[in-house]
Amino acid sequence: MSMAGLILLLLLGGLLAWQAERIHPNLPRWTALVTVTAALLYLLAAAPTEPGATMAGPHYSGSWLLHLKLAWMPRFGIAFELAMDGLSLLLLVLTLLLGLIAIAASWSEIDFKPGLFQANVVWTLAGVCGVFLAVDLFLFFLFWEVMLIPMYLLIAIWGHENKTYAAMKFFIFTQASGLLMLLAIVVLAWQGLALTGQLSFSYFDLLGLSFDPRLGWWTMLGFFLAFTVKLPAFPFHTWLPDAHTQAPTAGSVLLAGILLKTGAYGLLRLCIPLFPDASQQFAPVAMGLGVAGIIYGAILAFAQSDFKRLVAYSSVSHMGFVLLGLYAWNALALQGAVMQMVAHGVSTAALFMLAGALQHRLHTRDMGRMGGLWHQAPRMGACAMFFALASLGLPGLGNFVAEFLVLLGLFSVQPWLAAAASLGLVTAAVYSLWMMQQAFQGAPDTRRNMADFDGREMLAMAAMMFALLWLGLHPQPVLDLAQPVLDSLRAAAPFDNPVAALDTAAAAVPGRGL
Amino acid sequence: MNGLQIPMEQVLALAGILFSCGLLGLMLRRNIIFMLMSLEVMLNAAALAFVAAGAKWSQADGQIIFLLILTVAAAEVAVGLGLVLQIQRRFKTLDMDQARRLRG
Amino acid sequence: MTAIWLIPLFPLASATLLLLSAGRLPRQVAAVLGAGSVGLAAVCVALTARAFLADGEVREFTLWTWMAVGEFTPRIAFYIDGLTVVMMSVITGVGFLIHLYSVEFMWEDESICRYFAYMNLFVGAMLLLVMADNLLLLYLGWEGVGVCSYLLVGFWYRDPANGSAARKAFVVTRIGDTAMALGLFLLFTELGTLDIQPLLAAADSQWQVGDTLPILATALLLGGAVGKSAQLPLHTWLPDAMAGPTPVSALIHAATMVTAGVYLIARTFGLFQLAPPTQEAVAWIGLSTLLLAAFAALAQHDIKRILAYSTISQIGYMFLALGVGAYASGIFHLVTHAFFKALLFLAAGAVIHCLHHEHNIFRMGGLRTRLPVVFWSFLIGSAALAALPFTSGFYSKDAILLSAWELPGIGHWLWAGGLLGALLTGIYSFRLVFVVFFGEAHTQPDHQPGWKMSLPLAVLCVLSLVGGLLVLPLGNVFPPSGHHAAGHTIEYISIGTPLLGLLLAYLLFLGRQLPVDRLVDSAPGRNLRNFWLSGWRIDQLYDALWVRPFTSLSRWWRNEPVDRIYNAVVAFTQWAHHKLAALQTGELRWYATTMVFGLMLLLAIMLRNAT
Amino acid sequence: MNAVDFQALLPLLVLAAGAILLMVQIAWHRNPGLTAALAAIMLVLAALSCRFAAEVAPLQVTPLLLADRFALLFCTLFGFAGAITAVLSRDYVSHHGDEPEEFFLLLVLATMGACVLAYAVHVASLLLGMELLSISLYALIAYPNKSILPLEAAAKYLVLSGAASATALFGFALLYAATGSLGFTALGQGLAVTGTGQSVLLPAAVLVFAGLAFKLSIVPFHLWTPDVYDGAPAPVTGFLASVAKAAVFVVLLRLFLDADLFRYRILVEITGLLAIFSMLAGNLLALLQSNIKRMLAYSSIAHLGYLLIVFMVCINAANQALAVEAASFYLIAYTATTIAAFGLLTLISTEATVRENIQLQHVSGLFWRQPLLACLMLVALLSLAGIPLTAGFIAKFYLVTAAVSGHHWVLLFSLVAGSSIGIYYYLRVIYYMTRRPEEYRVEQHPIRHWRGRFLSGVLIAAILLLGVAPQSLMYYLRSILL
Repeated sequence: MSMAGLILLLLLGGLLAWQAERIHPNLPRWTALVTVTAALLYLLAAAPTEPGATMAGPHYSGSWLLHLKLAWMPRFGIAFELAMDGLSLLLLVLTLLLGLIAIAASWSEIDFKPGLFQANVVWTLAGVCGVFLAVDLFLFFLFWEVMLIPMYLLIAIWGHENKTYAAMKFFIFTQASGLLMLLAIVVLAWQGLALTGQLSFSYFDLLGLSFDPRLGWWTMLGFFLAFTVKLPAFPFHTWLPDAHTQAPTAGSVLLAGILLKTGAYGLLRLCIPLFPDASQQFAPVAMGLGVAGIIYGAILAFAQSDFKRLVAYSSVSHMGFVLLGLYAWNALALQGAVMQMVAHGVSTAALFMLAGALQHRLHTRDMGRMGGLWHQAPRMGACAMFFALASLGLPGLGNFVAEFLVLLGLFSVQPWLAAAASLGLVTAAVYSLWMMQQAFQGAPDTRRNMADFDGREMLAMAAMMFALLWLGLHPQPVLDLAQPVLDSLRAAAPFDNPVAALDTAAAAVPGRGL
Repeated sequence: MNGLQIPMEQVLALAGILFSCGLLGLMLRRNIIFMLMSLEVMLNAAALAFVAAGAKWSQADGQIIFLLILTVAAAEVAVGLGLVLQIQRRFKTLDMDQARRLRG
Repeated sequence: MTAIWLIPLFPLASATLLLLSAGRLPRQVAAVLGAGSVGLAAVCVALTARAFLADGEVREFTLWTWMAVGEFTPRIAFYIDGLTVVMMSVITGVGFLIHLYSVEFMWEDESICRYFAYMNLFVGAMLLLVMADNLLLLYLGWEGVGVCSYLLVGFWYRDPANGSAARKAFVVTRIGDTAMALGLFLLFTELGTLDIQPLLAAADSQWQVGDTLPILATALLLGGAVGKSAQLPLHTWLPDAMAGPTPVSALIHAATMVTAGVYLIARTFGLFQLAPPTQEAVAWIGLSTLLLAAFAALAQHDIKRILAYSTISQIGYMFLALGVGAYASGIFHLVTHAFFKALLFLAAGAVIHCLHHEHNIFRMGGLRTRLPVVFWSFLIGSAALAALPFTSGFYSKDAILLSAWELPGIGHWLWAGGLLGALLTGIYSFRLVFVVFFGEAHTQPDHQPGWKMSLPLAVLCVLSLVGGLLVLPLGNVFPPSGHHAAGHTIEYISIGTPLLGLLLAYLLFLGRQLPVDRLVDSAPGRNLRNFWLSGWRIDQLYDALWVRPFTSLSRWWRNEPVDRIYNAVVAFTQWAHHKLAALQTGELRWYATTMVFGLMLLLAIMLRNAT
Repeated sequence: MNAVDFQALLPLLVLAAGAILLMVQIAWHRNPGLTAALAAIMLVLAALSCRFAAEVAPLQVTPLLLADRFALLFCTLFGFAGAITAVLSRDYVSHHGDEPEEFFLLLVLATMGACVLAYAVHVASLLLGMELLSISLYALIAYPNKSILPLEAAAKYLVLSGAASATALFGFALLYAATGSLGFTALGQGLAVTGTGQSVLLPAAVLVFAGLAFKLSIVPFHLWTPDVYDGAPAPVTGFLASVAKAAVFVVLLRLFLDADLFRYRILVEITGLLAIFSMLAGNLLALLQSNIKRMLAYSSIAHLGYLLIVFMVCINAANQALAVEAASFYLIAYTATTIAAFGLLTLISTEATVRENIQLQHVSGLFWRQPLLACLMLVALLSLAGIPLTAGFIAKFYLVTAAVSGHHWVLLFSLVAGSSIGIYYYLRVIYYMTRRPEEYRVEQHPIRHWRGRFLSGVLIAAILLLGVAPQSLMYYLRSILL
């Protein structure tokens, strides 16, 4: 399978969707839909499930499925290098699926320049796919930054009343932190040059470098900041409620569903494995931020009266679990973090789609002006209930598996932090149910005349419900996909945990790990 | 020092004083003509310094540079005076403090 | 019998069907699906129970491995032993009766489809809870029943009060659930498994009696049990949960879900035995809850709230039983309680149904003749609740009190407290009977319950009366309790106390022999009454302690305090911009001056460093 | 002088010939179109002739000029930039002056001045080139004689720039007095012999640096920049901001390298200090500016601040090659980007009547009205902001790499801080361009000239190409610098 082809397909599809507007205003969305569907089918059909041909490099482990390396800027040892393993594959599937959802969510919402809109949606997907595939750090940074531009345009052009502020804040936060990452990447490459005598930006060459502790610490921090701003972790999260709230539905879906995951992916793939020592020292702080985010996000979610803002803060809270899981750095917690990336992607995308549908119908996001919607739109109510329950971590749905694994893994490392973080389970219930109460329960406004979900929307919802149920009841395929990757990452960057019994057991499974 | 009576340091000091006078003129005068004159003084101060230095090293280079500066200064003033005419015509004044539409 | 998995499947499948139908099924179909699926499950349970009673073999059944991460390999698997059989029987048996009853009770409701969907989902989740072979699956059922409880309490969503009650129910139990989850983390981290039987075995071999870890683990599990079973200090949700339809209260908030905590402790009793302090705490929690709730029940005037407090109180007895190590007695009381409390709730529901949703007992009265079936049901239920001799409640409660008495040390205190509770139970249960069914009528019923309501009442009447004769197949589950060696005096006191309560109730509320009104009207009396009416003001306490701080904190933070940091940065840059832009005066002389100053600055730096 | 010398100076000769040709043509027959075309052709020829000149490079032609490939690279750049400016100005000046022909003559002369600076290795050639450039620019700035703002701008520029030239010359005079040399290399050797014992030496170097820093509008010598940019005609501003700055930067860099002024740590540290000032102040000043030309002027202050980082990097001789390579790439990218940005301003102000003062609302909804122009501006702004896929990103990457190799953390953090501030005002322009039709009110007609579209396409392609496939330029830079 050609990874570059996948990205190219999306780029061209976006271009096509843009131009399709000239023919008919409805054509762009079909073009976009077909493009993303084609990409998804291609990915599912062509992605290998067995490790590919062996690859040079000291840190290659059996978990990589595909690898592509084209010379690009040999002056700096920069190559167009893509690689895919189970984790990337998983996130790519999630990306494209949510891309479809995003297109469906904005199916009839956009009147102004639908072509450019769909193009930006598809280009965002292309950028995100690039982030998940790039293993050259320069290329990674390039995709990292480039995916912001279409997203910025989505918010700035098709956003709601306060779109300028939101788009600007989003862009500046991510850019400023991104620049720090660029610094860190260059420092890293220079360190590689100093140690190996060869300038390279390839992930495989840069893994396992030794650092002077102070330099390592600061460099790690550069990566950490960029990724936690995107994640987002407390206290770098403040761009998120604004951006999510102001973005058009597709934008919110993409932002919450996949863009946030790039932050988590970066931490998992780059920040911790590249700087195991600094990361381990830093882990308590990171986990502290995670817990703070969980609680803080939940409290603020409860305080909101804007439907989308509430969901946005719930994302802050949920992504705190990812941060915890990543820095707990054991088999269980990492699986939980990966699971949370997937499950939160789906559940939050669904909630944003709901929010978008509500706004489209009611022209408000203020829950104070909703109430009793269940009466007029029982299907919406049922969907909202389902995803609210998913969001509060109901067992049997994906989010529960994720949060449970994270906390279970964390407990063996930091029991008190796990206890504090589990408060998030209570607060999640508080805000999720409060949202249901305000929007869907209570006395209906009889003057309101509102259409319930139609077939298209129900189809999207049903797909996401099915996905969450599947993730919740039989998550093994996802776990199996990520397991070898996580094992080799942990083998590449071992933390010496105080309670290492579980880890050694997991790493001892033959065929996994280094 | 082939018969040069004046030590170079003193000439340079003089040039420095002239240069400072030019700078002071720039800072203090409002009339564009006086500003151009201050400019001339500064350029000529530099030119003088070149001559003195050239003399010290017994090279013609200093004097050549002096000639070049002279030319450049003339060209500059030529353009400058053209501007002065236009300024007088448009602003009805030569007071540069009045010409401050561009700011902020 | 291999088709154990059919038992939860029937209600779950039916729930899925009903949910997918989105309310478009005709109500007949909904009713048949709703009640029928539970009936089918009951049949399967009966078959399973028969097979189990025949050979006494524990059955295990694995569907699939839920997830496998390292050593963490919980399965979707069932474990059927005597305890499970008992619980399944109660759930599907009583559950079926209540479903049948609901068909009539909810017939007029437009959302009957949704109702049965939730009810079936509940039955399915509850079955998963009791059948689970590992604690994680148990937790799934545990949370699942919580959600169904939430959905059903808030079933009539148009009244915001119902929504609040539902949320309260869910959130308060979630606090307990979270503690329980932590308990699971601890257990897995220490013992490496969540499968119940291996877990108990591992605990037994790795831990000594009185170690810190088992105490901590059981305390966390107890947190979950306390929340779900509405024990102190997490009991406050149950009275409010009466906002749901009455059959819901009967099924979820009386017969099954609220006893899940009892089940949990009984299921993991091996752990509790390793942790005597927790075990003792269970007893004390049970005792204090049963007394507190009994006093509160005395002052209520909403028929369902009285029953709710009595439920809390009765579960207190079960906890007391668990706390003193009489697990079988606790489960026995659970079963009999399921019978008579379901009966009471259904009867109360019939009263409410026939009286146009009247809840206040003081606006009822004299229904003895007008609703005879209901009256007899209620009378039998109350008798069993008060543990009048030879009713089912008598046997189970008696066993608990005896076990308490026999416990060395604190046993006598517990026994005395339990006895006081029994007295109070007698008073409040017959207060209810006397006020509602005797005296003069205030409201007229407009119709009589039909057969679908009467039949369950009748069956439950029989069970409440003779349920005490049941022999539960728990012999292999729990350690055999010692032979009761208490003297006959204790027995007589146990028998006499409820009767005394009955007498007092008669004197106070029917015979009007005692100056109850004057007592209540006096200032201390009124205060005490209000104090009890409000459930010992615990709600207000929690409101001040938790709810209000949380809401005011969230309101205070509403506009993102963290943003102030960033706003300060922005303000600083803007300030700097304005300061710098102010230098751009457009004045040529000023520009020249800055250049000169700049030059001098550079020279100064240079000279300072050169020297 | 022999044929090889002439071949080495071919670009300068072509430009000189072009100037004469234009004068003859203007005297013979006034026709703005023809003059512009001739000027553009000669400029392009000059740029292309660098290829031939490169065959004999490096070659010292007289003590004044050094025809190495570094100089020729920038001559090429200046030639093309001048040609693009000529084409852009064609319609612009026709609207603004009644006799537009001499404009192109001046443009050719200014370009020639810039090229001389690229060749310069001697104080005399520096003086000649700088003044040829500056004096032509005074006239170019004041060219639209119907309006008042260009006049004010030209007067300010003339006075201040003259003073700066005088300062630099005075500094050179002092250096000359101390060392007796005027060639850069000899100057450096002289300094080495003399030693810094003579207290006049470093102040003299500071005077030289300050004079050139003014031309680069480095803080604190930056106050003139927005006024002159704002007042000057848009194409001239583009030329001034790109070619004039690049030329001065090249000569400054060459002076520091040839004379090895990097030995004097305090001098270099002053450049570092001014770099920090410029990065922060430039970006802060641009922050809330609603006049696009002024905004770009302030942003150019910041960009020159970024560029000055290379001086600090050069302290370590091992990193000099990388630093110069970075500076060269940055200058090329920055020139292309700046020309593009001001080209857009030229193109949108051509259509309207006289408008020096282009505000943000004038680009409102440009995306929907003139997509090609908007794309040009978008690409230019993203490049200025240093977003990937554009030339500006690679340029910034180069700088970061160079600075990291020298471990200049303070400079790097200033760069990050400055760039972060910068994003705001670049994005603000993009935001205005994407405003929906119902959100603005502006009357403008789409450009009709093929020239504008063609140039837009070329510039977009150039910026993106440098951003996506910079490897050949990297190689070339490396090959000429090693």
